[in-house]
Amino acid sequence: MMEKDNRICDIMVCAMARMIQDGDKVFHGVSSHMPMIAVLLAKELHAPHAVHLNIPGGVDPSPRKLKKYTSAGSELLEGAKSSFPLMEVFDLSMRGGLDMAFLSGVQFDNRGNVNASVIGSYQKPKVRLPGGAGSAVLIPTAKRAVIWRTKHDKRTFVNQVDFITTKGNVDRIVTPLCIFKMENGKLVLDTIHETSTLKEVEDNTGFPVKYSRIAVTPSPTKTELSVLKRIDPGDFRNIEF
Amino acid sequence: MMEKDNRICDIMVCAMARMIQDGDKVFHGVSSHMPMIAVLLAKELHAPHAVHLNIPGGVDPSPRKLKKYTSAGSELLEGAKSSFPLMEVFDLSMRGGLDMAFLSGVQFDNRGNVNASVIGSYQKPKVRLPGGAGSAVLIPTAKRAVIWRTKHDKRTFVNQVDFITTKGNVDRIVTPLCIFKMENGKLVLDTIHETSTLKEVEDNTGFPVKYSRIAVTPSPTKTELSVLKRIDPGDFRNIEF
Amino acid sequence: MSKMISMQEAAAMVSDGTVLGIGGNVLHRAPMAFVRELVRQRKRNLKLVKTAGAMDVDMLCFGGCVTSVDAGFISYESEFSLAMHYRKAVESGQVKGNEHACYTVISALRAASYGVGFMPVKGLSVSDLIEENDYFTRITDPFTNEMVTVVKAIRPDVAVIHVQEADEDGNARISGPLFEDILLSRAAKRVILTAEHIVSSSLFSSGTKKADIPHFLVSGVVHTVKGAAPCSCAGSYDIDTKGIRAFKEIKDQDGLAVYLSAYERADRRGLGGRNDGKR
Amino acid sequence: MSKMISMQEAAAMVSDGTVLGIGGNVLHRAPMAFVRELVRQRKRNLKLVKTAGAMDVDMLCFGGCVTSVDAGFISYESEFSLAMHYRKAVESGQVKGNEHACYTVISALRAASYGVGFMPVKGLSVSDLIEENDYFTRITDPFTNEMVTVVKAIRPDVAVIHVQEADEDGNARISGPLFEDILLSRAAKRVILTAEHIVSSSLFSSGTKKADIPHFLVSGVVHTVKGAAPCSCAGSYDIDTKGIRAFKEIKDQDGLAVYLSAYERADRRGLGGRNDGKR
Repeated sequence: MMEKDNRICDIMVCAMARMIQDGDKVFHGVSSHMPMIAVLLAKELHAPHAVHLNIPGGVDPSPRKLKKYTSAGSELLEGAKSSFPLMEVFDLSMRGGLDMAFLSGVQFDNRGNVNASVIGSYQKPKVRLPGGAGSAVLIPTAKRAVIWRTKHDKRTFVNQVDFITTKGNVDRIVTPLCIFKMENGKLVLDTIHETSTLKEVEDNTGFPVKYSRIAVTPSPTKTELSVLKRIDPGDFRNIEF
Repeated sequence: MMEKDNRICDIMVCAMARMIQDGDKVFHGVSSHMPMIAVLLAKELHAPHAVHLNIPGGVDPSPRKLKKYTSAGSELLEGAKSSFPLMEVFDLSMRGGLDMAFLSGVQFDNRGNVNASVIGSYQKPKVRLPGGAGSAVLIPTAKRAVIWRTKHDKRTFVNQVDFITTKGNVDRIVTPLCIFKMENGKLVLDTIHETSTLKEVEDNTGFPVKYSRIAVTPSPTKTELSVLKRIDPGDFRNIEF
Repeated sequence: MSKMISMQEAAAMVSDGTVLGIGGNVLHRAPMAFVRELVRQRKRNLKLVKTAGAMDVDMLCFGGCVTSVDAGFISYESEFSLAMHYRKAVESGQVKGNEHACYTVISALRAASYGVGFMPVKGLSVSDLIEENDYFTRITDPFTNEMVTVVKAIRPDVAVIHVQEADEDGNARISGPLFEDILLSRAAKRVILTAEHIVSSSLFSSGTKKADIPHFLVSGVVHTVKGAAPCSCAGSYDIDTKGIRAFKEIKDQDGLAVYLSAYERADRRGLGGRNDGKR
Repeated sequence: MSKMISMQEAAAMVSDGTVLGIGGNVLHRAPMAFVRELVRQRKRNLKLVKTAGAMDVDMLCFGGCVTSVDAGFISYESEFSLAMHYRKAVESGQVKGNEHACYTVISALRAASYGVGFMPVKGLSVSDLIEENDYFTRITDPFTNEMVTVVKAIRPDVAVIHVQEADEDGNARISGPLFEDILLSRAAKRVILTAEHIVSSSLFSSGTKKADIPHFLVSGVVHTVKGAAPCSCAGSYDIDTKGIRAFKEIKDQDGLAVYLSAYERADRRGLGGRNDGKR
């Protein structure tokens, strides 16, 4: 694969944005700058009727200025026409009405298990993680759960997660190296970023990487990059790198 | 008993008002002009800190003008500082926080059973009643349930109700003739209105009337009557007679 | 995306057999224009759901549209008294009157809105209602081992709610008492709004109070001036006593047809389409 | 009846072992002044409840005040990263970290607010959390015979919520995101408010927006300017980055004492009593 000028954060955010279809009701939570920006991007381009749902509850907000430290602040109420806070988003998902949720986790295996709870044993953890927030109930109920993680290594993609926080409708996992998809209950390679290689993916994944054909994650377009600069002038999509 | 000038509606409303203690959180529902006026009266006199709860949800409203046709209209939001609608009032009662509820029913027996559902059998009713509204869940959970009924006859006070809609914390039953109280699981006569007699109560009650001593329901005071005229100039407390 | 439709189109979304949740409470903000159109369109076998109904439920029973009513209370309150058509329909066996406490309707709608099959209810402890109805039962609280009554979820196929203000997309705001309408809008599979005023969306995005019902829950919006009349609509109009009395005096189906036709033109004035009724 | 009290009196209402619900979400509208006073008063064995906590939970863990935390997420979000005191306290066994999904905290608070012992939760289907925690279990839906996970009710002894506006009686209004605070105010046995502004009651009775929390649920009100700082308080101030960083850099209990004493005067400025801070 050739090295290009595109940054990994832009490749990831654009890939996540394209997963949003027009009209999708899509949710992101805390610590989620990349999905938040992906939703704003998608709504500016191919998915103007996507419905942006978030923790503060502003439906389709037009935040004047994003905040570096949070993706759950009051700016997500600005310009919103209606209020639909976290509690209601959960309920919506429980009754089958949430199309897409962006969620995270810390460990994943190739059967779609997600660990956001502990490394080691639950009762005597080696490492206590922040917790799955919405994951444990949204991954099984959202029609499509898209997971993103800014680390891709053998401690993240493991043969067997230490703890199953949840398992469910994982559709894609977006990493700094590639995108996995769930196919027949197994995680398979979907695309590799232009900034990475198959070998790099294999070397950093704790389970055997399966794929049918090797495709490259589509590069961000000029339009996408220019919209990104406008909606995220502080470059918060890059803070986790 | 001597006949006085007081009207039955005034005797009943004043008696109901006096059952409200200062600080009580007290609820009334639909078709409840007498309790609504009793709550407003109590708050003007001995119970200024009673909390008036109702279906539209205005906490301690100061309605400019009561309506003849409803005790659940938007005037019960007027002047209220907070909103606490029906759903929340129910929840409050369920978790043990409602001090008093004014409720009704159509048949009562002397064991505290309340029927607000049907005359005859439930599946093939002879008469289908409007339904108990909040009674079935509030009578068991409010700390004190006060029932009022503007009819007192042998079809209302029966030996055995046709159907047990509910049973619970009935404290008093206020009728046009008297006030019953629950004592050790039995309905006993508490007071007789000045407009009635023991014989009249006995003749119109379908179960043997028990009592320890015969007292007269305290008459409305001049102050009470004058406040009543002010808060209920349309005399809606009398519409059921 | 405009969701403006005509009253006829809106009522056509309610097919025979629909579980229909009705907004408002007793004589307040009941979606009467929509109810009248349902009777005109001769709907059959509707399963009505409401905490406390009055003229809406009574009229649908009179029109022969109803097969069951799940409610805590059906009556016109003190001045206008009993809902005689409902009462007779239940007494004759034509309509199944599924009696609830108002709170168990709320609990059943909450269960639907939370995507679960039942809801525990604290207060319904001693009651023949539990044995007589298959939508109540008792189970054991797995944590305390105490018995608790549970109510089965009610998920309306359609909820119809009359609001004071909606935009073309379906964002809507209710003035005055909300009753159980916000919950109802969440519990139902589809929501139809009838709206006194069609307003610009910017009213919600720039004003102090956002919409109570977000557009993505709403399937259709009908511009319906006097859509609650002869019931009240807070901030817009109080009840029309004559309109209620006239209904209560109707003797037969011919009389009902005459009554309904008097409202027909006004009920159907909202023609649907993007620029209808925009102010 | 004025419920104005001082910060010291308010914190004294929290006895050791209290189940304490904390308002706000991550770094937003957390009742930090109250939290600091709890640490100053050396509370012990608090059982904290919050959907998504950050500095509040972290500081109480650092202060040794905590015996368990029921939460869905504890972290400072991206810029300030992990809650290391919480993390270490759980890893060392000093604090029991009762992991929830944020939604199961909400469901547990709903159960408490509805007076029932448990709440069915649709989404928690496949998860080791169910077996590992005694507050989750599976039961059979009596209507469908399907298995469903249920969560045990959580009824906080005390909830503390920071609001922008309260009157002396305890009527309170929250600006900006409500998070789960309205629910929390209903689920708890007692509610303590810290308020940026003490306002006249007439603001609620005459204005367009009534109070979100009615006075009769509230036990005490503390006038607390900057009561959420260094966290944000919508409409009043954003986070104080320095105040957060300074806390994160503290190495030991002495450092914590110095940090807390720097806030002490401001935190305790509201003296209680009828005329305190009235504007």
